[in-house]
Amino acid sequence: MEDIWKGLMHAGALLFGGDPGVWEIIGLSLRVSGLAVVLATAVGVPLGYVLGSRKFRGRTFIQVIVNTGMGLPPVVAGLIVYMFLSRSGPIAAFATDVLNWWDPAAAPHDAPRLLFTVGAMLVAQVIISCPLVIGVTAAAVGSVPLEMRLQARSLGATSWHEALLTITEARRGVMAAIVAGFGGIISEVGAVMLVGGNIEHSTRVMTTAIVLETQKGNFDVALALGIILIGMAFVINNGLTALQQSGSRYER
Amino acid sequence: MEDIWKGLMHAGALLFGGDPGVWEIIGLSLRVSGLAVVLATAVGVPLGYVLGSRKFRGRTFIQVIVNTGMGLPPVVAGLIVYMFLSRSGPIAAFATDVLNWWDPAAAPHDAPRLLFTVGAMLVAQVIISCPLVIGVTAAAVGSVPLEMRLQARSLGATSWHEALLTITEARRGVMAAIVAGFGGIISEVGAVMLVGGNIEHSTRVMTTAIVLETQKGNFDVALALGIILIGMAFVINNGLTALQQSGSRYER
Amino acid sequence: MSADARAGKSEPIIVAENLTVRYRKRTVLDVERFELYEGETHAVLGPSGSGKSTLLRVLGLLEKPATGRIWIDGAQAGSADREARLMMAAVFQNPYLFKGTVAENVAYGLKLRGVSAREREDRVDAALARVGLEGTQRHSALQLSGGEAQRVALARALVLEPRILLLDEPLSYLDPLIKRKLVADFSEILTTSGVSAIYVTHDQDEAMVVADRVSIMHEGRFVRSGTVDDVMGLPTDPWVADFIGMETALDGEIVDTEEGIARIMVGGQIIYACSMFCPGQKVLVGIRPEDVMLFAAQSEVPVSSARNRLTMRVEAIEPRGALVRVALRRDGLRLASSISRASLRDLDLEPGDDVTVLFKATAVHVAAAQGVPSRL
Amino acid sequence: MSADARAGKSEPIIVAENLTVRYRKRTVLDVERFELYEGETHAVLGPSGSGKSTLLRVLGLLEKPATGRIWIDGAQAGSADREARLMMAAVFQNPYLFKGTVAENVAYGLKLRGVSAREREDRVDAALARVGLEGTQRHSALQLSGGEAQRVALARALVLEPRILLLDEPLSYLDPLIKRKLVADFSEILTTSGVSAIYVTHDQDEAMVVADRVSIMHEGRFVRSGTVDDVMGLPTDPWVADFIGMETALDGEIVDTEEGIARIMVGGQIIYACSMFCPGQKVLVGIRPEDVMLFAAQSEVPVSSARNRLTMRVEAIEPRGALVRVALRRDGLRLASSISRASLRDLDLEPGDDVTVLFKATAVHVAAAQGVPSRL
Repeated sequence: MEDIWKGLMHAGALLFGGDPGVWEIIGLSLRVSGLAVVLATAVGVPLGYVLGSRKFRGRTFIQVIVNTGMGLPPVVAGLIVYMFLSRSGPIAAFATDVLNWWDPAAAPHDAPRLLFTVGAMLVAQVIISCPLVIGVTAAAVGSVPLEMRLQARSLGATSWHEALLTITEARRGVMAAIVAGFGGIISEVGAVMLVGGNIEHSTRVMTTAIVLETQKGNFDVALALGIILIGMAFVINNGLTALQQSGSRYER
Repeated sequence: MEDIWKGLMHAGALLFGGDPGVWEIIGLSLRVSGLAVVLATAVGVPLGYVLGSRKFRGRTFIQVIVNTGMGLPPVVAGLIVYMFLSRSGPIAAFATDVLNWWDPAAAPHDAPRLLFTVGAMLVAQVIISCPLVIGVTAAAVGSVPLEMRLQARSLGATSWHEALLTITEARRGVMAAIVAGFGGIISEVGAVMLVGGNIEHSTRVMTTAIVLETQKGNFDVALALGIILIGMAFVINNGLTALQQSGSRYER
Repeated sequence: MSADARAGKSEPIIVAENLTVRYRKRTVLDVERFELYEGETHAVLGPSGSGKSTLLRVLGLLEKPATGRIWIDGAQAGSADREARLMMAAVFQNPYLFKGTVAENVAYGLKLRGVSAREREDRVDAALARVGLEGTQRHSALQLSGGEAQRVALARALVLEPRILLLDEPLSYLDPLIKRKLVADFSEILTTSGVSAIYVTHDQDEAMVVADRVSIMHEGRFVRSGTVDDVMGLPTDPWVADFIGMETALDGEIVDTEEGIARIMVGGQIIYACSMFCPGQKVLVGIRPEDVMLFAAQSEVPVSSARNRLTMRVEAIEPRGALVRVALRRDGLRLASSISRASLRDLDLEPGDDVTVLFKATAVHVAAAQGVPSRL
Repeated sequence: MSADARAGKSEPIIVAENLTVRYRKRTVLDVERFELYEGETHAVLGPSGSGKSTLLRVLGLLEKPATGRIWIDGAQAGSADREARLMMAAVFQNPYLFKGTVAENVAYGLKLRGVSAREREDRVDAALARVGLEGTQRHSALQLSGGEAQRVALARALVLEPRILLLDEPLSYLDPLIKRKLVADFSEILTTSGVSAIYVTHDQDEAMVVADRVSIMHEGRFVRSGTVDDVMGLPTDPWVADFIGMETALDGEIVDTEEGIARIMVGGQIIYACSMFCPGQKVLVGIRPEDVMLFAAQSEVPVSSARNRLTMRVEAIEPRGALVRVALRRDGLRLASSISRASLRDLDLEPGDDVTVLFKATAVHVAAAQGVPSRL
């Protein structure tokens, strides 16, 4: 019990003392996951709108894919990205071909290192969060009554105006989608460990650092990062609930 | 690309050839997560019913805790369980005290090994899935109209009958809660890696095996396990959607 | 049997006093006194948000009031008093049928009461027959039409042979056609079963068909309470008058009485009414629009049993579905008349025209000005 | 101006033919022909699920029909025809106000049409004044009461000065008190604005107040269509009769005619009606219950302008709110009368009693038996 208390005290000291090592990890986590969720939003919200508001051939099929993607174990996403980005994978092979053609003098080039980079983590996180953003946006857009959209159309709205209005009316759900996408990747460990490699000062993020430091017995660093993660879980999930409750104007 | 194809072929061979190593891992995963979700259901459904149907002092507070728990990064849950179960942690210390008192002849006893056991993984998974089961059950129970419960009460139902009826009426949501709890732990990697330790034939589950085999370059085993996990994600998440859609009888 | 006669004979089965309910510091219910007499149907009528459903839940011991006491069958009942609750059964706006067959739904309360399977079956059959749904026992309850579902909900309550039936807008979700049929059926079932019932509704037509007594609620309070004829014939304040679509009851004074017919001075005019009040008595007077007939001003109006014949000025004409409401005035006397569209065409009335107004002495509602029952 | 006169003068602004809509292989709409005349309000009346909202959406180019063609203002319109859609504006059951202020809501369509901010403001002010909501511009649209919200929805449509207004049960979510006021307001606004309107409702009272023409829908089809007087006075089949609460129109034959008054043989009885048909013409005859007066059988019935005087037998008595519906029969002649509760008490009627029945010749609806407009 004493160890735990000591760990907590140290964790507080690291956080509030502004320990550069800990804050570097936190900063990297936020940057990578933040950028990933921005990309996922740019792709996912329009797709989610279409999926939630339009009937088209193949809609059920896409819904099934999105559903599967929402539940896709992140470690499997990591595995897939790993295989594609590894030195013997198709992307590296293609890049090598391009390099050999571009600069034949230095050929044969080594395959470029794609794995164990921030870029690789970004790719994995976009793949993980995109289905979440699409799926939750589609549900939110689908909960805007058809008649609300017919109302806009009957007042002269084009498809574009209609989409804008629908997303505005479903804004709480769309925000929830983005938050859920972020929540899904910031706390994820398997994929970033595989494709990021947990390299200090380079690809070490909060979750992988927690695993490493715990295994090393450095509970203070692990706890400091854990506290930040719990704080985020607190804000994200209670924020989601508040969004959903205040957003229930279409319920009777 | 060839590597990936080769990996997929091998993965199929491992699965359908009934490779004992792979199937041992799958079996352990299902046993641990299955038992964890049974325990989480036993605790979570009654608590979720109370939280979703009763107004009481402190309800909001408990709701906030459950919400935070639903978003709790599993790796943090793993860290907490790790600290409590480590040889220098409070449980081990207490167990040592008990052993020393019980069998003074052999004292001082070594602290028992609690970490890196199936039991430790079970504890972590119950902690992770319980808030999910509580939270989703509470939401499902809360969506049963109050008047439905008043109707039962006015026909002579006691609190017990009322609970039974409400859970029956919210059965789809309650099933979704249990499925979500299972989905949350079967694909989780950080916590089981920390407290289970990924020991072959003992605590190696699908997700930790995927990480290890990928890092070792054994894509075939990783893919075989990944396919099983994706299949489960497919069944679980599309099942959840079907449950929710067919469960919308209270919507207008 | 009139409600008055019944009220005189029977005991109240529910008495409640000083009931209040607050939601977030807002008082949504504040009822000084409520009584339900044995065998009687008491309608609680009001617009949505007036607190009528809350009152029903409190009286049904389904919701705990902030203050107040309730006696059921003479014994004070707490809000968790299961024994008192077992005397009652409720039917809500939404039938809220449970998963399962029709028979399982109707048997639900019997099962809770430990009635044997054999008896359950007989009673379920009888209850379904009573609501006109023989042979539907094995149908899925969730696939019934709205009207059928509401009949099952009624059967589920009636099968318990409750002493008190609580009905919370049981017909308001239904289509007019089905509603019209069910309101007649409900009325007949309530009368023949002898159950005491509280019937909450926002529809005055429903209340008038179903109820012996009626209380009008507005913003959590009873603004008027009494027999259907008194309440619907004599609105004592402008809000109630507007709500039931009448002119506010007029102040009058009995001039003299002869053979049960009183001459009453109202707004400078004399009108005849059946009344036993003594000369000099201050009274309130109301006449329902459907009892006021109009004839062309110049026409030779036939001798008839309609004692009251006045020339009045048309103030406003407002269509109300198949009927037209004509607001009339002469000096301080204001009346409304409800006539058919064909009659309006024949009479060719415009606001400002004069018209001959006829109504019977028996159609005039009279009550002592002080003695108007503002409570039950 | 009567609907007939108007129909004769004006051109149809909407014509639709052979419209069908199917959901999952079930045909929910199958309308052979629909016309909306310029300046007229056409009510589409039917129970829920009869396909009336689907019809409105199809006519408003908001939903694509499986088959059928629609001409708007003479030009055929496809379901994505924005130009035609810009001539119309809709108000739905739920007002579906958008997030923002009242003014922003009302200005929504104007903004889409590129109207300048200055002009928008003026037109929004004028539209809000027209629906009686002056000064609410800055209020939050989501905090209005139900009646106010529906007024804003109407203003949001009217401000566009549409040539066609589509109204889908605009009042059915409202309390009776507010509904009664809004139905009169809507009726006045529809008349004075000169807009052509389709008004979908399940409430015949609303339809009778608001509409010039009415079509009754049942299971996706028009079962009756015509002027309000024709449709509501002459139900041609038992379903329609039941739906509007009348007896089915009776078959009769003109015996002779004198000064515009025809004697018609109906079910073995002679009745008088205003009619220009020639002797020998087979006709349908209907009389609305509110035009049928009852007097005690023994009483000396006064001479009056009511030409028709018959003794009939009471078959059934059914309370309908403030009124009571008495079903009457003599030989093949079946009528219903709607009388007040006070009258019923005075008459002391029971089923099986005889009663004297009076109705005016002007109250009798007559149409040629073959020529009943089953379509518009």
